[in-house]
Amino acid sequence: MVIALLFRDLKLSVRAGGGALIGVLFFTTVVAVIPFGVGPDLNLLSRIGPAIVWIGALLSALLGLDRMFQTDREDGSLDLLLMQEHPLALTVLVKCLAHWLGNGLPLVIASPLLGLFMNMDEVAIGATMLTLLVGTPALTFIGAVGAAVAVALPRGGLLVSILVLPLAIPVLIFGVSASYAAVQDPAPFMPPFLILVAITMFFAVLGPLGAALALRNAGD
Amino acid sequence: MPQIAVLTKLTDLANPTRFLGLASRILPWMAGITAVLFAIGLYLSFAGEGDYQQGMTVRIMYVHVPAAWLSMMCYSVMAASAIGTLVWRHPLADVSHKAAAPLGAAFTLIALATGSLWGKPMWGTWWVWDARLTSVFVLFLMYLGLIALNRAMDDPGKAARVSSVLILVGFVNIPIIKFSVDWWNTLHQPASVIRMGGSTIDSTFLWPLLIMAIAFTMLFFTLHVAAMRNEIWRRRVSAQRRMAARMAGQTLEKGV
Amino acid sequence: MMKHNESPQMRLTVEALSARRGEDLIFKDISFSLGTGESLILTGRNGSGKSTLLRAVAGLLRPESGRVTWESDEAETGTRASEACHYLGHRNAMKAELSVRENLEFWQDFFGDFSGGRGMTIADAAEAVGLGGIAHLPFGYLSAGQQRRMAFAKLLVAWRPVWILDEPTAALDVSAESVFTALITDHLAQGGIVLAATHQPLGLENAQELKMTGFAGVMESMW
Amino acid sequence: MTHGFYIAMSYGIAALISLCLIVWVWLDGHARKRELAELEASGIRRRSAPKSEGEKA
Repeated sequence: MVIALLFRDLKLSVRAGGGALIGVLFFTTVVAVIPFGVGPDLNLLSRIGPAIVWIGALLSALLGLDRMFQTDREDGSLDLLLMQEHPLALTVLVKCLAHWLGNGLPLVIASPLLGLFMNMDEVAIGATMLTLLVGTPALTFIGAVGAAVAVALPRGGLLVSILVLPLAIPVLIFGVSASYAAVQDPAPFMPPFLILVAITMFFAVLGPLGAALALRNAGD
Repeated sequence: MPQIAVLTKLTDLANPTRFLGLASRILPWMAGITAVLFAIGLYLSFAGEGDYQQGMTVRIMYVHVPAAWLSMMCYSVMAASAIGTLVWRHPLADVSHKAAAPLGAAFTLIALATGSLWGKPMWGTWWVWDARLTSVFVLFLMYLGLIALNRAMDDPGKAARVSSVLILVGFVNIPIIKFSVDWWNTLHQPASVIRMGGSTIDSTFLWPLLIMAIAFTMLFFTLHVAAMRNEIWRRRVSAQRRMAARMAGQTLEKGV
Repeated sequence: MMKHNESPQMRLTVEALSARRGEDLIFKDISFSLGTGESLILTGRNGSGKSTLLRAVAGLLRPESGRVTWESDEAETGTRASEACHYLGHRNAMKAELSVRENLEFWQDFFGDFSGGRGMTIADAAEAVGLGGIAHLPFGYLSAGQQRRMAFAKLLVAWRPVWILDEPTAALDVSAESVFTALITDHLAQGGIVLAATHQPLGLENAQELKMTGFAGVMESMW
Repeated sequence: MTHGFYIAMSYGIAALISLCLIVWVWLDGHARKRELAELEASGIRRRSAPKSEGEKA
C-alpha cells in the first residue's frame, strides 16, 4: 500500500527533526531581515507584506526540496520504491504530499505571525494564509521534478533551486495577486485565486509524472 | 515487414557517422545561404526610408523579432530532441539538445539586449518589466539552468536523459509562464505602453523582417549542425581515450 | 511458513542482456533462464559487473540491449519482472531513525504479497534471522551485522518469488552466513528463485554459477 | 542620444554575440578535430572504422 509510505515519511520528518523546523526558521529569518533592508516604515511594510511573505515561503519551500529523494537514495530505499509499480507517479505523489505536510504546512501555519511583523491587517493575513495553503503544494509538486533531477547530481542543492524557480513564477504571480486582490478594492479576489487552484492541480499531475520519469532515467 | 525496413533506414540515416558525412557535405552550403540571406536582409533593412522616428527604431525590430522567434524555436527543437532521447533513446537526440542549449541562450541574449536598446528611447529606461521582455528573460534563465545541469553531470548519457525530462517539463510550462507574466503585466502597468510588432507594422517593414527572420533561422541551423558535429567528435575523443586507458590497464594486468 | 505444495510454475528469463555504466560496456549478451526452485550464483572479482547485472535484472538500470521477462501460471501476463523480485543491495534500505519493527512494517505494507505466497509476520521474520526480541530498537542502534540481518528479514515479510541478492553476507560472521544459507535454501524449496552475487560460496547445492569477467569494452563504436 | 546610436548598438551587439557564437563553434570544432588527429597519430583508432558495421553493440 502506498499509504504506508505517507506515514513513514511523516514519521521521519517528525523524528529525524530539522526539516520542518529549519524551513520555518529560515522563513522567519528572511521575513525578519526585510525591515532592516527597506526601513521600519509601517505603511511600506504593510503594502509589501503579502509579497514578502510569499517570497519568503517560496524560498523556504525550495530549501528542503533537494532532500526529498536524496535521503532515500542514500540508504537504498529509493531502489525498492522504484521497483514497485504502484504506479511510480503515485508513489511520487504520496511522497510529495508527505513532504508538503512536513515542510509546506508549517510554513502556512507560521505565516500569520510573520504577517503581524509586516503590519498587515487581518484580511491580508487571512488572504495570504489561504493562498499559501493552496499555492505551496504546487511548489512541492514542481519541486519534485527538481528533486528527482538532484538524485542524479553529485551535489544537487543550489542547482535544483535554480532549475525550479523559473517554473515557480506563475505560482508566485497568482498567489501574490490573489492576496493583494483581497485587500485592494477594485481587483476581484476569485479569478487569480481560482487560477492558482488550477495551477496547483495541473502541477499535481505534471510534477509527479515528470519526477517519476526523471527517477526512472537517473538510475544507475 | 516494410515498416521495420523504413525504421532501420531512418536510424541508419541518424547514425552518428552518417550524420558527420552529411554535415560536412551540407555545412558549406548552409553557411553560404546564411551569408547571402544576411546580405540581402541587412541591405533591405537599411535601404528603406526611415526619416521619421518610429521608422528608425523599427530597424531594431529586424534583429529583435528574429532573435526572439529563435529563442522560442530553439526551445522547441530541444523539446523535440528530448522526446527523441526519452522515447527512442537515440544518441543523436542527446547530442542535438545539448548542442542547442548554448545557441538558444545566445539568441535569447540578443533578444534581451536589443529589446532593452529598443526600450531606452521609447520608455526612457534600460529595463522595463514589460510582459514580452520578462518572458524572454525567464526563458533565458531556463536555458542557463539547463546548461548548468548538463555541465554538472559526468555521465553524458544520464545527463541527456535527465535534462530531457526537465526540458519537457519546462516546455509544458512555457505557455503558463507566458500567460501568468501577461496577467501580471496588465495588473501593474497600463497596457498601452507596449506596442512592439502587432498591427502597427507597416507592410514595407514586412519584407526585411521576413528575410532577416529566415536568415537568423538559417544561422541557427548552421550553427546547430556544426555544434552537433563538434559534440559527436568530443564524445568520440572521450570514448577513444577511455578505451586507450582500458587497453593499457589490461596489458599491464597480463604482464604482471 | 508458506505453502509448500502446488507451487506454481514460473520462469525468469534473461535474454542477450548488455549494460553499460557511463561509456563503459560492463557486460555483453548475457542470457540465462531460471525456473521454479533454481538458483544462480554470480562470481567474479570486484568491479566485474555483478552488481550491474543484478541491477539490470531488477529493472533499476535500463539495459543497453536485451530484456528480462517473467512468466508464471498465476500472475497476470505482462507483469514487469522487477515486481516479482526482492532486491537486497549493498545498502540496507532501512531508516536509522525508525525502529526495526516500523521499518519492517512499512516494507511489508508497501510491498504487499506477490501472488503465489505469503510473507511472515514481523516477529517471525526477526526470529528467522536470529534477532527476535530486539525489533523495538531503532535500526540505527544495531551493529553492522545485525543491520544486515534485519535487512534480510525484509525479504521474508512480503512474498516475492525471486530474490536478487547483492553480497548478502557482507559484514556477517560465519554463523550468520549459515542462517542466510538456510533461509535461501528454504526459499528455493518453496519454489522460489534466487539470483545472488557473492565472492564467498553460499554453500547452496545445485546452484548454477556464472563467472563475470567485467569490462566488455568501451561503447566507442556508437560514436 | 540619437536613434541612430541605439540602432547601431543593437546591430553591433547582435553581430558581436553571433560572431562570438560562430567563432566558439568553429574553434571548438577545430580543437576536437586536432584531438582526433592526435589520437589517430598515437595509434588509437576506432575499432569500427576499418570494418564499419562490424561491431555494433
